[in-house]
Amino acid sequence: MLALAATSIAILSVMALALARALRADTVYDRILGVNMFGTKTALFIAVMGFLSGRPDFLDIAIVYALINFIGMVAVLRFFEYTATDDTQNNKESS
Amino acid sequence: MILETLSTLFLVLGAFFSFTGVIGLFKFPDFFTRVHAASVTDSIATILIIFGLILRTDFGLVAVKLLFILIFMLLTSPTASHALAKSARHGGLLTLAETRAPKKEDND
Amino acid sequence: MSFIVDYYNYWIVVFLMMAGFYIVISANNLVKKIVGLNIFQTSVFMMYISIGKVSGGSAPIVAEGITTYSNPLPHVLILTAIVVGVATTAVGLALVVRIKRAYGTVEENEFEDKEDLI
Amino acid sequence: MAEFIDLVLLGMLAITALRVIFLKDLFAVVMLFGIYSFLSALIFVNLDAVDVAFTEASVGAGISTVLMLGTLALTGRKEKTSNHPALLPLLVVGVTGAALIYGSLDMPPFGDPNNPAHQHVAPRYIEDSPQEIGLPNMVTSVLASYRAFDTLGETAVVFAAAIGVLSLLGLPKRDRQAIESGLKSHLVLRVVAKLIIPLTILFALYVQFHGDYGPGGGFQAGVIAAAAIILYALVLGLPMATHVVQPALLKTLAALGVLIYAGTGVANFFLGGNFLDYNMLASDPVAGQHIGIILIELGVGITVFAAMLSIFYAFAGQAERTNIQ
Repeated sequence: MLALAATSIAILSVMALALARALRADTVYDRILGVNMFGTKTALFIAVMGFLSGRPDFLDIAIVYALINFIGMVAVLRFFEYTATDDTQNNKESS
Repeated sequence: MILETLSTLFLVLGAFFSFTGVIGLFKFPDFFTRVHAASVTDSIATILIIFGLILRTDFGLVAVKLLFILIFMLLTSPTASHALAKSARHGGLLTLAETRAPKKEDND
Repeated sequence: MSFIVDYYNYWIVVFLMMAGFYIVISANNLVKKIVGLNIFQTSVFMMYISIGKVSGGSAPIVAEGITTYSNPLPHVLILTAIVVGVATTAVGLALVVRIKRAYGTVEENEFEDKEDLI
Repeated sequence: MAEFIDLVLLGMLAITALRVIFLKDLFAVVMLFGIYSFLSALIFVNLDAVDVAFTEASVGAGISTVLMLGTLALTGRKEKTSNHPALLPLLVVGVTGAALIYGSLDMPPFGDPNNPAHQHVAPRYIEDSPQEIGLPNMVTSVLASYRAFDTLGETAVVFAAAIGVLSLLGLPKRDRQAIESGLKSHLVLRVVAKLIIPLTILFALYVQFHGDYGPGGGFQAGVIAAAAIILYALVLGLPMATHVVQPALLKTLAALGVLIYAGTGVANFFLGGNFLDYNMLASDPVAGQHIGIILIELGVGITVFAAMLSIFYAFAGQAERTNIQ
């Protein structure tokens, strides 16, 4: 139980760091990388959380997470191919 | 008892590798090394954590679902990283060595 | 401490709601307005689900050895609301696409000037 | 532990929302909105609303993000800086927020079992529905049986929204010529996507029919099945996808789903029951309820699948058309 709690806190902090990366990234690609990492870690977090709360039969949600994360990535890449002309510069974002 | 110890070991290792991955995301100098850090540790952390969880089940439906998640993530996560790196390369992003060659590094 | 735990969810809901509201009334770009509307909407979902939670309860799916369940009614309301929310978002985005085609812009202050053209 | 996770996740959610306000790059805004949806789904899991989390993860994070990206491809990704001052909106938001915070202090404390919300009909749903309906998942029982009328309305709204989008944007024509589009250069992606799509459709069927026992049901299954076809369209190009699932078929399916739902209700009239009261569908009321729920979940699944996919087709068709011109 302690190991599960420790793991969940560790994954939570990794998620927070990935989120920080996605929130303040220099290039769009870094942002996508952060978002992707956030997605995969979230799926793992749900799996661990299911065991932590003693009801591990909700793993379906983790599968959906992994799936939608992938589709989101593909959609983003497709968006890049589509708008390839105005995307050659690594745009620095001004907040 | 042995299973639980083994599972704890796996979970802790998995958490450790997740951490190294996210630190790499901040510390590595250019985008391609950052992709490397993120994707490699993502895979190993997924394998370790899912196996750690499987050892805590009674090897029934829950274990099968976990295996399904594992297969799914092992298929999609590296593919996504690969496609992203390729897309970045096509989009004209340079590695650190290439940016250094013409002028001094300006990446952070 | 217990005071914070008791009301923290509601405060975050209010914060999110105001963040969404602010985007809707201050942003010029219609796509961003729709994002703001979605943030507002999610805050309402969060509110309902927070109300439905019972401390120490579990997900409302019958399982052995569990006696306290959270309230299933808000879950039902929000589940359908999410799908309807996305459907209406799609209609909104479709309107944005049509506005772009009719006026050539999606910035609110720009197409107000062009109103007499159509 | 759950409270701590709740605290951290809600904090992350608030920071993400705050960041969305100040970003000018709409593409980044949409990405952050995807994170926002994922985070809120995670919070729903933590607050025991697994069915809601399921829906939010698939619908909110998946379909909305794809649709918003499609819109951005058509309208441009940079928000122009506005020059009028933001003081008045800030004032309005501040005053409203303060009033709401003041109002929230009168709310019953979070998670207290004695809250009024848990006293009204919830105890009946929790205690009686497993016997009356015979399903472990109370959310499905309430959704498809006790509040079936409500759900019929929601399904009709989804159907109407699809009609609205189609009348605004129109469905793409099915043509055999322009087969080569999509992510041409990404060979690995194409291979893996082909591997993933059948698994996804299988998973959608599992969600559809396992929704009575675990989290899931028609809404989620329809969206996941639509997501599989959307993935196909994204990777291999829209013409290929319209070749597999034809737009004309989708129109029929969207109407068919609502028809199945309402037809199940009307069938009860002829068997001597009330509208959407499934007790008469079999000799045993519990078995009747079970049949009725499976039928209407099927109707919901078909409508949601067809509606979501035709909405995506409409947006993708627009993008494709602008690309050719």
